[in-house]
Formats: sequence, structure tokens, C-alpha cells
Amino acid sequence: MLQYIIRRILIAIPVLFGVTVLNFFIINLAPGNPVDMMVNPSATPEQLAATKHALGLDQPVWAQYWNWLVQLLHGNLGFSYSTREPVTQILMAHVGPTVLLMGISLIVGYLIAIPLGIICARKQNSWIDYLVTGFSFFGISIPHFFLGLGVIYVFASKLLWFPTGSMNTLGGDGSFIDTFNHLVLPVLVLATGIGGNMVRYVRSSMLDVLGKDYLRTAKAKGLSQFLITNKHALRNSLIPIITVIGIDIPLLIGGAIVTEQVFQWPGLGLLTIQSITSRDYSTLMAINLLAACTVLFANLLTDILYAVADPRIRYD
Amino acid sequence: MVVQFEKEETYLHMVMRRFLKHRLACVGVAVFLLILLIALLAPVIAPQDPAKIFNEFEAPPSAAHWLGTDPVGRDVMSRLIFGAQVSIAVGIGAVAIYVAIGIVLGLVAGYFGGWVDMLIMRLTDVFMSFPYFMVILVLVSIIGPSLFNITLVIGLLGWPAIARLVRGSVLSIKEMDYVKAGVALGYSTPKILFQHILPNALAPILVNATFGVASAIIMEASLSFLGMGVRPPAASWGNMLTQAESITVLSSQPWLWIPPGLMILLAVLSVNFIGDGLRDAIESQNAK
Amino acid sequence: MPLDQEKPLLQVKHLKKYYPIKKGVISRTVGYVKAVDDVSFDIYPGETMGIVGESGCGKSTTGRSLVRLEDPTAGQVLFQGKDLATVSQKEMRKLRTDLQIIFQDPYSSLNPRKRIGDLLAEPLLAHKLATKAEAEKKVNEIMEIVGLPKQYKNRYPHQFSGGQRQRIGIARALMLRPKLIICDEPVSALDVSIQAQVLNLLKDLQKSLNLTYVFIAHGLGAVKYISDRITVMYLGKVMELATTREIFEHPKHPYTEILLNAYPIPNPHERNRTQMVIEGDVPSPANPPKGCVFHTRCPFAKDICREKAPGLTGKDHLVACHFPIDEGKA
Amino acid sequence: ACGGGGSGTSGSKTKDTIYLGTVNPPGGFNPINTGDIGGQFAIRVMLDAFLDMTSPLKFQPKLATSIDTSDNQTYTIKLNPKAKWTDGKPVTADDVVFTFNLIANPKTEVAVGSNISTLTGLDDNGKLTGGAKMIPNLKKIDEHTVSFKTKKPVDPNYIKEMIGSKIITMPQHVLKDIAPEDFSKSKYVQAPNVTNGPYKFVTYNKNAYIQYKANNDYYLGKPKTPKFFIKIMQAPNLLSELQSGSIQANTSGGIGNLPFQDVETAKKLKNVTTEIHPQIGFQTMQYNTKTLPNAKVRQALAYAIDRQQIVDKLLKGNGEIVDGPYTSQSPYLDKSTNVIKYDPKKAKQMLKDAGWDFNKTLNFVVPIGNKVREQSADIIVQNFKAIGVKVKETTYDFPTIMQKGKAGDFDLLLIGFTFNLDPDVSALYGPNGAYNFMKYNNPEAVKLIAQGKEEPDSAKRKTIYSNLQKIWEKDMPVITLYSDHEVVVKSKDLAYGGASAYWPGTVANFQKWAYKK
Amino acid sequence: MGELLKVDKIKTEFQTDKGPVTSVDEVSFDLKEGETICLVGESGCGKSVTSLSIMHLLDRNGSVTEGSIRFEDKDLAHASEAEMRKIRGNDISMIFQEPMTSLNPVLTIGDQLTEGIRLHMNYSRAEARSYAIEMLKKVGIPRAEGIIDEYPHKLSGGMRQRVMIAMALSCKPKLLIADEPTTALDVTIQAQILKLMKKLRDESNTAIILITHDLGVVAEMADKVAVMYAGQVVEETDVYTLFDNPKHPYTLGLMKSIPHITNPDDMRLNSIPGSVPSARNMPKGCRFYDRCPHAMKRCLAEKPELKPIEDKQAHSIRCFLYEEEEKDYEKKHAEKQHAEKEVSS
Ligand SMILES: Nc1ncnc2c1ncn2[C@@H]1O[C@H](COP(=O)(O)OP(=O)(O)OP(=O)(O)O)[C@@H](O)[C@H]1O
Ligand SMILES: Nc1ncnc2c1ncn2[C@@H]1O[C@H](COP(=O)(O)OP(=O)(O)OP(=O)(O)O)[C@@H](O)[C@H]1O
Ligand SMILES: [Mg+2]
Ligand SMILES: [Mg+2]
Repeated sequence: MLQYIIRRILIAIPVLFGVTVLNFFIINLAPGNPVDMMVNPSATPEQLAATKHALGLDQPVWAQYWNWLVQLLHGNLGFSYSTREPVTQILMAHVGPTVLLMGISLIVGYLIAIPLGIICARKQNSWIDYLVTGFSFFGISIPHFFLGLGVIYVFASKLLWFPTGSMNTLGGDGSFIDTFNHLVLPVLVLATGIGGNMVRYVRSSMLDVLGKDYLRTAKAKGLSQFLITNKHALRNSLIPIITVIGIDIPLLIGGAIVTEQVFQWPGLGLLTIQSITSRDYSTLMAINLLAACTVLFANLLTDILYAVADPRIRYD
Repeated sequence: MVVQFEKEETYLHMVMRRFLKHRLACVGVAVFLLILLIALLAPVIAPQDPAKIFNEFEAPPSAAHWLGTDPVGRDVMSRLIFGAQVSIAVGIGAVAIYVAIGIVLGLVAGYFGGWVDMLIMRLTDVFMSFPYFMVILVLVSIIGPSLFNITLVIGLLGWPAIARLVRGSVLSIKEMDYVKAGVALGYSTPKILFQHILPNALAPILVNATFGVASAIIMEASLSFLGMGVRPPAASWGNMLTQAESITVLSSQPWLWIPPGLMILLAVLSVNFIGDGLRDAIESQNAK
Repeated sequence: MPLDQEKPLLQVKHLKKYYPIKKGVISRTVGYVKAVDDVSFDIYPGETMGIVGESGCGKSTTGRSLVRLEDPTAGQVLFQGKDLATVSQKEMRKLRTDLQIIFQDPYSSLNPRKRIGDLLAEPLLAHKLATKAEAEKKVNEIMEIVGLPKQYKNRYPHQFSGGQRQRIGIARALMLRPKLIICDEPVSALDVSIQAQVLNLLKDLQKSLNLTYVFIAHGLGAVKYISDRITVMYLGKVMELATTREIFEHPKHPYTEILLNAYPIPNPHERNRTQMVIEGDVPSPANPPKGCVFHTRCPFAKDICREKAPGLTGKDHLVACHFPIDEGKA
Repeated sequence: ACGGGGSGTSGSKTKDTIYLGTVNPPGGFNPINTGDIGGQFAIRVMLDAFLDMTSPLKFQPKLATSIDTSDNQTYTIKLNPKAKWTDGKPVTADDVVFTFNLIANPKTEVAVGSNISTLTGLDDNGKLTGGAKMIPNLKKIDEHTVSFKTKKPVDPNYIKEMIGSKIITMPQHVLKDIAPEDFSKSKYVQAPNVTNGPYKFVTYNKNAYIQYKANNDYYLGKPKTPKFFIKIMQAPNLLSELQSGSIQANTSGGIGNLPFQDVETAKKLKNVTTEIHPQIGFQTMQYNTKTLPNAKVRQALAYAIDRQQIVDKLLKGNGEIVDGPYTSQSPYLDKSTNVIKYDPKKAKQMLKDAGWDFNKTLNFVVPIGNKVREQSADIIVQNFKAIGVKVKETTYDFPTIMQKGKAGDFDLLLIGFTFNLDPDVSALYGPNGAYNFMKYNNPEAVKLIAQGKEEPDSAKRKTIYSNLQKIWEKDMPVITLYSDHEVVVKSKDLAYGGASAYWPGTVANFQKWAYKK
Repeated sequence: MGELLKVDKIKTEFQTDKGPVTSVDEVSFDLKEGETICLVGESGCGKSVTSLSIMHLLDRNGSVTEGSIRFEDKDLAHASEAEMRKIRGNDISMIFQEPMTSLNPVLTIGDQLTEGIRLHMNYSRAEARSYAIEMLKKVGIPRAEGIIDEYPHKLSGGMRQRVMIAMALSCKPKLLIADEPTTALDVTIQAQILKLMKKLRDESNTAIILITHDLGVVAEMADKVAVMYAGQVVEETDVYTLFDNPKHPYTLGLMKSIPHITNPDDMRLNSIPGSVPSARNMPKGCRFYDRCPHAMKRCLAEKPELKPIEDKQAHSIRCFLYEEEEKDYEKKHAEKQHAEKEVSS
């Protein structure tokens, strides 16, 4: 197992390298220059040149890449082009809120979706199955921004139950209740999508497992339906569920761009959009790199979880 | 088990029959066709030029403007109708691009194996490691937001999933006896690849592509919503919704945001239903 | 019947097929599945060579190697004197018209997206041996030969029953008029009442078309019915090779004996006979026992069996055993 | 979107905190290298300029009690002797000299270089040349007095505005050891810890808020309200936040204007007052004089644009129409020139007369980022279409626009400006102006621009600039589309505070901002 | 020996996407304590469905629509799910064809074994475990103490089938249903399993329903045999009668069509022409009509009943031939051709 993990990490290195190359060159394809974004009306070409030089933007792309890579290997993600803050610091400030938002959304989504998916599979073609399936389709089909605007309209603007956005009340007590209040609506939006997707996977993988021979064996032993479903079937349907979770984990980093925008949630999504508008390449590259690492980590985690869930899977 | 002659039923017929049993999928087809029709006939059926500016800005629905006018005095109804073109174009265009790329790469990787496979798979790893939406956002912002560009970007980035799918199918189909029989009969490699393997790998691609259309539609809408997609004065459902980012619009001018939102939902939902129906129809066949 | 003066159609010489097992950080090859391990035999024109053995003993791998669907790890397969491993791609393609294979699973051996007519015509067209019209005529002929109404030409494989599909598989193999057909368990997936139809068909075709068969099965009954000679395999090795009659009446290898004995006899009056039942499972081909591969289950195993692998010896009745069962004892 | 946190539980009840809503997050707190107005505004809450301009050309002393000159060439800054840094040290002439020299150091990245470029020994970028380390003639007279000299006599108002209200003095004793090239990456510019303004920096939560606390030892008086927040939000949320009382005012100006859509709603709100004020910023459409060399054509196109509709409908009446770079806020606006009136018939006729090829498609380039401007572009396209002129509208983000502009890769280009009150607009009209994408070069105008810049006398300058406006009207290298008004909304709970009628004056008296008792 | 099970004319239907399908129709047989009955027949003839019907283990879309299943004094055809749960694994247990898929891959052998033991026998965890080890030893599993904590994938097919047998027999059921327990195994392993089953049967006096399509296995194991064709029992009798004196044309054909190692060298196999009719277009009359060499006109339209034939009390067949012994076969054969013409016209 350990050997397997090492091997996976070794494989991840060239992949990550590829990611950085692609990342860097894509971003540097851009016409225009981040420096143009920062100028004030009286800036002269010489001044721009000086700024470019200060940022190393006057070098050829490959040299810029090399510098960036060398810095990266020293654990330095560089400085924001726009605010000159260390990028690491910027990322740190934004990772937390996104992870909080997405983490809670994933948990809420799963907690609702997994039992519902099981019920649907158990009661295939019943009214509850149709209802939940209908909802899950709604969940995966509705764009987050539309749903977000909708819930803001209903719950924030009309009913005044929840705030329309951001993460805390400014100058508030910063209590958990306050954050919770701010979390409700964006979590509602995100969990709808996450849950909708999950319900469908749980349902179909459960249906798949429910048709398996060994469940008939379990039934032939006289076990109760509850035990059959939750002891025998559930663990077997975990593999597809783990796969979905593995795909969802990277959402912790990059999954909420639109929702964060709609709710002004001060996370990585918002940072991304801002970095795009301000052409803050160094920040953008760092975000992408972080996201790519998350994807690779999630893949590894998924594979490890497979082995935990299914004793047939052993890596060596 | 013995399979009996029942009717002259081809594979397509059977898939069709199963598909037609899926009621929601049929509704999906109907709705999607309707949207397709609206898109194709937009210039004919739209009451107004979608870019034309009337002197009433933000007017509520009236006989002249069924869904009112937007903040720049354009007819919302007409924009809604023309918006269908965008969604359809991105949805189908982008998916067509990436399916084509994915099939070729997947076939090559799966059939030839070895270092070619290794190379292509690492490349898919690289592409799949990128946060999809984020990269599209960045790329589009870089090469400039436009219908063509987002179609291209989604198309150029979407292929890894298809490539993996095709590769997987090829690897398993390659082991099927009918392919072995083909080799034993001395068929050429391209013949085996394209006549024996590809047709049998198409079904899951079709399902995947259908869901891909749905996600491309959402993607376009989201990009346009963020201002990185189709830009006004061109009408897209996503950019029409941008206007709802205002409490005033949200609470007192519902005609500006509810119709485009519903249209996106309807389009995506219909495609997802079609995908689900196809999957049921195709996969239960494969199971038998 | 194999006649000594005749030249063999196909010669298998020390055929080995090892599948590597990969492990570790850099996918090192840590061992091999010895699917086929040093198998040799000759096949003469017009005969049927049966290959029997338990699941996983390498029958199919051997069969596939004979038509070069597998590249052997070592050894040679000579078809009419030509080594299949060394001929060029082009020549191989030509040779394939003489070498055909029929598969076990009638469901996976036909491309589900092709009509039967096209499926059957395809080999001729691909080798440019006939025009479309000629091919059509040949298809009609062959369908009649294998007993399928020719109006079924436009149907898809899934519209046929297993037996019919197997007939289609046979028909396809026959399209190129091959000399040798490898039948890899052609009846095991079929219903009992259908098996007889297919076996009879194969037998009849052999006679009328002068075919040579390699007939792989793990049911001894079918092998006995159709074969002239039988190879008994165990863990990738040949245990015994003799004429059908010899194998059944004077088995020399304990394994053959046990195999024959393990078959339940369809006669309730004999149910109380003493049966020789061996305990234990077939060892893994990734880790075969040292010495004689059968020693772990052999009731007669002696020390030498655990150390030294016996060679295949004998003239017409070959056996790989240090202590073959002799006439009197059996 | 609609985020913002308009929860009922806001801190407004506590009356010890004022929340100011803004839209543009500051790009940083570097006092000498912050190009964006959002940042400049945020800096001024904690760091003082020498003077504040509270209404056009009216200056109010701040860190400096006065900036005087007798010959329009040698200027003396007298610092307020009571001024202190938050670490207790006095603000001295050394700090001023340090700041000026740091700006002038070629290695320092700055945004205010051109502000001091009139000083002796400095080039056009305000940088020292020839390896010099110090600005010549920049002298510490005494502990609280500094003098400097300009290359030529200049209008004192220019100095008061460009240096007096724009240069922010920084603490030498804190910053002297930082290498100039590293200054823009230093800790200080992320979180200024030693300041001299009414409020002290507490924390900056990017995209959410900047938190300040009162500097109780402030030399102009202890701030009336202990806590101060600049809250960052999307423009559409300003209204709901104002309504709910989670902010007490908007910053207004280019960084926190209430969307015009919301103005009517705001006016109806009971808890706030809403004022509309003209400003000096304006939106233009530049013509590429290389591809549209005929001034008649350019004029015709100007006639074709229904600017009144833009102002009336899009801006909901909250704007004004001028043709040139001076709005009604500018003392230099020449009201005698006639504003071009929308007249599509005339436009078409003029084009015909000028021999316009109606098959030609104009390349119309529009930057992303200002929604109203984007929408005005759509209207303009329709206006042109109405007279049969074909245009192809493409949108780009700002850096790309800059590139296209510089490359002349456009026929028509929208861009907005907020220059200084000082009438010098050579950046736009000058032949080497950074924003002269039109490639406009009329020798007569060039001469007048140079004269205007050098003329120290205000009245004479006015005549020069009047003449210039006439020339520009005739040459029409660029047409001003509109100047949108500032919408200033503030809570009725405030006794003092909110954006000023003349926007730059907003930063003048933060220490006085307070709730009603 | 008392009567244990009486299956009486059950009919099992499935709802499929092409409409309802009757898989088992009028299947009857009975079984005494300690007796073994074999159900033989080709693939798809309804053997498994019959056994699953008894256990109420049919797929969700299937149900017994007619007939009764008396087990001791209960009617299983109308038993509730709760009642069935008490019976399953306790009074009746079952072994399935596929040893590879019949054990839950994610639970240890011990988990799966003790589950039923604890449920039906009220053993504590430790008791159940030691009992399970005992059972494993009984079915001849070496290293039972170690194997009990292994996952199924570590075991070979034969071993797994032994585990299944241990599981099935652990609660000392009165009836064991074994659905092709050896079909997936190699002959040498099959011989082991059959031997084991015989031994256990003799020890415990459990009645067995053994499903197979191998007549050899039938000859080895059965007391009674029911031959099934297309969802019906066509012949039922004791094993000796069946092999010595088969009556139904299908049984006869089947016996002659199987290549067996004891067959004489030059015997040509008798192949039954055609194939089994599909459930959806079952012939109206005799279901074997199409393939029967002795079919008569009445076979086409009339449904034969499963009836005891006169010569022997315990021998029932579903065929008209033996009702009208006196008529000679030739004539009937001629009639068949005639009847066919009539139908096709
Ligand atoms: N492609 C492969 N890679 C690795 N191992 C293989 C491969 N093909 C076959 N084997 C292994 O080789 C051995 C022999 O396989 P083969 O299919 O020839 O057996 P068989 O005698 O035909 O068995 P069966 O009766 O089940 O068909 C088996 O252990 C199998 O697992
Ligand atoms: N869930 C189901 N839905 C529809 N039809 C079914 C279902 N289960 C079984 N059948 C049908 O019932 C018939 C009898 O099947 P059954 O499994 O009893 O056959 P069998 O005699 O056990 O065959 P085998 O020897 O292949 O196991 C078959 O035609 C099958 O298609
Ligand atoms: Mg095989
Ligand atoms: Mg069965």
C-alpha cells in the first residue's frame, strides 16, 4: 500500500509539472499586460517599463516560467501583481472560507442525498423515488446563479430570514451563529447541486448492488431488510459513491466560483474572478496549482478509500 | 438463456423502444426540439431585432413587449428567443469538438497501448487536474469572451473524459471475441478499429456527450453571467441574468430575470432527461 | 487418423506463454503466470485433436497461440512448415485464411452492430476474394450448410438463440475455407439439447469439407465424441496425449484417471461404486508447484515427483509421469 | 451579485462604528504606488495629505498648514507642528524630504511620479537622473518646514492639487531601512502600522472590509466615532445595505456610486438622504484619426449619437452632456461652445457630403468593467445603424483595450477618464499622451497645451484652454459621451459624514464623522 | 417419513418492460423428509424460478400468482415477508450456482456465517464463532480458524461453495435447496462437493431440492426427479424409473443427446431439433410440440396435464402419448404434418 502511494505520488510529479507548464503558458498567452491594469492616467511608457521590469514581465515567457518554477521549488509562490502581497498569504486568506463553505455543502448534500438515494433504490418506481429523482434532476440542472438569485429573492429579500451574502456581519460578534446565518443560503444552493448528483449515483449503484447474487444469499439467510440494505448492500455500493466524492473533493477549492460571486463569499472563487479582472497572473497560477494538487490528492485518496471499502482491492 | 425471434428488432429499434418508455426523456426530446426550433427560427419568430433599442427602458410587460424591455430598452422576448441560439450552439458545438478529439485520442491510446497510451493518458491526467470551470474562465478571459471562443475553449478542454471513456471501452472491446475473430480473419487494423470497435464504443460516448451538452449549456450561461461569455448586445440567457444582480431588478422587475433563468433550467433539464433516457435504454441493453 | 507417413499440418514445439505480473513502484515484473509451459504436439490433416483440462490450465491460451492471437513467449508454431511467429504481417494475413477459430461465448463472438449477412461476407470482401455479388452467393451457401435459413441474413446477432449464434460463428470461420479450425469450447455455453446439434454439425462439416480441428473443452464427453486424439493438460503442461480410445480405456496418467473418474455416471444403479476423489484445488499458474505440477493432488505422489518434473514420454501414447499407470493395474 | 449581508443584526445600533460602503476593493495601501482610487481613498483614512481640496480649487489645510510661494517657482510647505505619527513621534520635515526622495528614486515603483515631475532635477516621470540621490533644491528649512523648487514657474493651484492633495508623507523612521526596490513589497504597504491620519489600520479582509480604529491622539481632534469600516460590496448591494442600515453611506465617486437603477428607490427610502452631484470624470469615444482622418466624418458620427437618450434613460437623468474634457465642475469649461445636438439626419447628410463609404464597417472597441458604458455602447451601435453606418462591436478587458489602443487597432474606442481639476489634459490630447490613442496631433493645439501647462496665471490659462476647446470641437478627435453624476447616499442617523458634494473633499474630515446624538 | 413440502400447480409471473411473462406454469412436486429431489431441465426452463418462488426470493418484478406451496403446515405461497424471514435460513436454506458472486465480497467469511447463526439460534458472538468454525471444519475447509477471518475473494470457487454449504446447513434446516451448486466448478471439484453433500445429507437427514442440468449428477444424487421443460414439469418419478424407463419424449431426447464418456465410441448423438420456445410465445398446446418426434394433432391445441401413468403409481408425465397407448405412433406422426399445414394456412 505504502509502495502504491509512493508510486502514485511519483506519477503525480510529471503530471503536476505538465500542469504548471500548461498553466503558465496559457495564462501568458494573454494579450495586454497586467501592468496596464495598474497604471494611473499619468503613467508614462518608461514607468510602465520599470514596473514590468520590477515584476520580471519584460523577460521572455520561458525565462519567466523558469524563474517562477525556481521560486516555486523554494516554496515561494511569488507576489501578487496587483497588491504585491505574497501570494501564499492571499491564498491562505481565501482557502478557509471556500473550504468551510464547500465542506459544509458537501456534508449537507451527502447527508441528505445518501439516505434518499438508498430509499429511492429500495423503493424503486414509488412516488418517493419519482419525487426524489425529480428533485435530483432539478438540482443538477439548475444553474447555481439562477438558484442563488432565487433564494436571495425569496429568503433574503422577501422573507428577510437570512442575509444576502458575505460571510460575517461586519463588526458583528463573529459568532458561529452569525456565520451560520450567512452560510445557509449558499449552502442551500451548493448542496442542491451536490446532493442532486449524489442521489443519482447512490440510487443507481444501490440498484446495481441490490440485484447482486450475494444479497439474495443474505436474504436467504433470513436477514431483515434493514440489515440487508445497510450492512450488505451499502458497503458494496460505496465504490461509485467514493468515486463521486473523489470528484467532488476538488470542488472544495474551485467549485464555488459562481456561487461565491452571487453571495459575495470571500473565498477562492471570488479571488479567481478578481484575479482575472485584475490580471493577477501570479495569484491565478497559484490557485490553479493548488486546485490541481487537490485533484491529484483527491484521486489518490479515492484509490486508497477504494481499498478500504473493498477488500478485493489491494495495491501492491 | 435462449433468445428467441420476436420481431425484426434492430439495435436501434430496441434502444428507441426503451427510450420511448422513459416518459421524461420523451418530454425532454420534445422540449429540446422546441428550443432547437426556436433557435433555428429565431429571426422569423422573434417579434423584434434583439439589439434594437426602444425608447422605453426597463418597461414592464405590455402588448408591445410581451416580456417587457431590458435596462437598455431592448425587447426581452426577442432576446430570449435569440438566446436559444447561443445555448444550442455552445451546447452542441463544444461537445462535437471534444467528442471528436476524445474519440481519436481514446481509440489511439486504447488500441495501440504502450508509450502512445502512456503519453495520451498522462496528458489527460494533466488536463483533468485542472479545475475545469476555472481554467475555462481564465482562458476565455484571456482570449476574449465571445460565442466562438467559449465554444472552442469548452471544446478543447472537454476531451479527456471522452478519451478515457473511449480508451476504457476499447480496452474491453479489444478483448471481446468478435475483435479476436476479426484479427483471426485477417482484417486490417483500421478496419477493426473503426468498423468493429468504434461502433460498439459509441453508446456510452453518446450518453456522455448528451450530459456534456447539458453541462456546456450551464457553462456558457455561467460564463455569460460572470461577463466572461457572450457579451451584450448579443443575447444569451446567461448575460440576461446578469441584470438580476440588483435588488431593484430582483424584487421589482421579475421579467428581466425569471424568463432567462427558466429557459436555462428547461434546456438543461431537457437534455439531462434525454441523457438519462439514453443511458437507461443503452445500458440495460448492455447488461443483458 | 494420424498416419505416420503423413506430414503434420501444424506442429507445436515447446510452446510457452507467460504473462508477466507487474508490481511495485515502477511496475517491475515480479513473476509470470505460466499459462502455457512447454507444450508440444503435432496435428495431422483431417484429424480432430481434443484438448481437455480444468479451468485455467491454459487450453485457450494454447488455442489462441495456434492462430497467433497471442505471441508465444517461447517455442514455435509451425503451420505447414512455416513458423507463424516469424512470417510477415502480410503473409500472416494470408495464412489466416487457412487458420480459423471458433469461440466459446456465442454472445461475445459476434459483433452486435453487424447484420449476419455482412458479418459473413466481410471475410471474403476484406481479403478481396470475391465481389459483393459472389460473396452474397457464398453467404447463402454457407448459411444453408450450417442450417440457418438465408432470410435471417438481415438480422442482428442478438436476435438469434445461442445455438444459432454458434452456427453463425462456425459459418464465419468457414467462409475462408480454412484447413484448420480451433474450436475453443464451442458448446460449453450452449443448452444441453443444443450442444448435440452443434457437435453433430461440426462432425458433419469435418467430413464434408475435410477440416482439421483442434477441439478445446473441459467436458470430456464432448471431446470424446468428436476427437481422434486427446491432449490432457494441467497447469499449462501436457499430462497425457493419446488416441481417444487409449485415453479412455487405458489412461496412463493418474490425473487422467482421476478426471475420468470424477465424471458422474448417468446411471443410478452405479451410484454406489467407489469413486476416486482427489482433494484440494488446482494450484495457481503464477506459482506452480515444483517437480511434477500435479504432485500436490496426486494420490500416488512419491518423493521424486516433488522434485523432478517428468518429461513427456512414449511413442503414440505420450505421458508425463514418473509412475504411469500400467495396463495391468488399470 | 446580490451579496452583502444586509442582515437586520448589523452594528449600526451601537453608534460607535461607521460603515462606509464601497465597490472597488483597494489594490493595496502603498501611499506612493497606488494607482486605483479605491486604494487612494482607503489610504487617506489613515494617512494625511498636505491639503484637501474640498471644492474646486478650494484647499483646506491638513498635514500642512499652508503651501506658499512668492514667485510661483519656490514653494514652502509648512507642516502642522501638532502632527504626530501613531507611535508618538512628530511628523517632521525629514519625513517629507524622505518621501519625496523615495518617490524620485528611480528604483522605487511609484504611481505619483508625474505629480512631482515639475520639480528641479527630475525628469518627466518624476525620477532623478544621472545617478543623483537627492532632489536638488528640496530643503528642510526647519523641523516643520520644507521648500522645493520647480523647473519653471507653475500655477500654485497645480502644485496644491498635484502635490498638496496627492502626495502622502510617510514616516522616515519606520521606513528608512527598506531598499527602494523592495518598498512596494514591504510589510508597511500591506498593513501600514505607523500612520498619522484620523484612523489607524486594523485589518484588511480582501473583498470584505477594511477595519480602522480611531487615532485618539489625532492632531486635528479625536475622531468622534471609535470604529470605522470600509465595507466592500457589489454596487447593486449598496442600496439594500443602506436600507438595512448595515452601511451608513456609500463612498460614491468612481469607487462606490449607487447604480442609477436604484436612485429612484433610494430617494424613496426614509432612513437615508440621496444627493446627486456632478463630477469631473467623463466617458469618451475616441476616433482613430488614422483610419477616420476626416474631421467632418468624426463630427457626423458625433451628431448621430443620441447622448440625451443615454443620459435620460440609461443614467436615468443623472448625468450631463459636454463635448470636451471639462465638465460643469471644472472652472475651465467654456460654456460658450455649443454642445452637439443629436441629429441623425444631419449626421447622415454630413457623411454623404464627406463621401463616406457606407459599406465600410467600423471597428468599435469597448472595454469591460463599466456596465453603463457597455450599455451605452449598445445604444451607440444602434444609433449608427440608424444612419446606415456599420459597426462591429467587440469587448475586451482593460489591459487588452490598452494594447489595442496603443496599437491603433480600432476605429472607435470607448474609454473614461477622471483627470485632475487642473485643466492639463495632455495625457489625452497631447501628441505623446498616454491615452491619445486617436493619434491626434494638431500643431496648433500642441502649442497651446504647452502654453497652458506653463502658464502660472489662472485667468490666462482659462483663455488658453477655451481656445483649445474650440479647436478640439472642430477637430473632434474624441467626443465626450456623458459625465455621470455622483449619487451620494447617507444615513439620516449621521450628524456628519458621507461623500462630499465635490467628491475629492470626502476625505477631508474623517475625524468629524459621527452619529446624531 | 412425513411429507415435508408439497408444491402444487404454482405459476410464477414476471412483469417485464415487454409485458408479463410466465416463467413457471403448473409446476407440482412433493418431497418427504430426508428425500432428495432433482429438478433437471435446460437453461431457462424455470428451475431457479421454481426454487426462488418457494423461498420468496424472486426479483421484485416476479410473483407467484397461482397454486400453493405447503411446507410442513404452512402455505408459503401466501406467507408474509416476516413469516418467510423466520423460515429462510432456518427451516429452508439455499445454495446458489455461482460461488464467485454469492458471497458478499466486503464481509469476512465469519461475518457472513455467524450472521444467520446468531439470528436463528440465538448464540452469542463467541458461541456463534466457534460454531461457525466447527461448521467450516465439517465441510472440509482446512485452516478453518484462519479462513473464518478472510474475505471471500481469497478463496477458490470450490472453497466458497463449501462455505455456502456450511452457511446453509448451519441452522440445521429441514430443507436445503441447492441451485446448480456444482455447475460452475471443475469436475474434480464437483466430485468433491457432491461427495460432501452426500455425506452431510446422510448425517442430518435434510431433504434436498437439487437443481441441475447434468443427468450424471441426477443419477448420483436423486431419490426423485422432476424433469422440467419450458416452465413445466413434464415428467416426475423416482430416479431408477427415470433412467430405466423414461417416458416423455423430451426426457428421452435429452438422455440421448448428451455426449458422455460412457457412451459407446461410435454412437451418434441424437440432437433435438429446434430450440426452446420463449416465454412470450408459448405454444397453446404441448410446449414440446415443435421439437417432438411423436407430436400429434391434439398436441397442438390441447394442453396435456401432468398425470400419473397407469403402470406405475409414482410416475407422472405430461404427454398424450401414454393416454392412448393403443394408437400407433406412425399414424400420429402423419397427423402432425397435416396439422402443421392447417395452422400455417
Ligand atoms: N491476458 C492474460 N493476462 C494474464 N493472465 C492470463 C491472460 N490470459 C490468460 N491468463 C491466465 O492464464 C491461465 C490460462 O488461461 P486460459 O484461458 O488459457 O485457460 P483455459 O484452460 O482456457 O481455462 P477455461 O477453461 O476457464 O477457459 C489462467 O490462469 C489465466 O488466468
Ligand atoms: N426477473 C426476471 N424477469 C423476467 N424474467 C425472468 C426473471 N427471472 C427469470 N426470468 C425468466 O424466467 C425463465 C426461467 O428462468 P430460470 O432462471 O428459472 O431458468 P433456469 O432453469 O434456472 O435456467 P439456468 O439453467 O440457466 O439457471 C427464463 O426464461 C428467464 O428469462
Ligand atoms: Mg478457455
Ligand atoms: Mg438457474
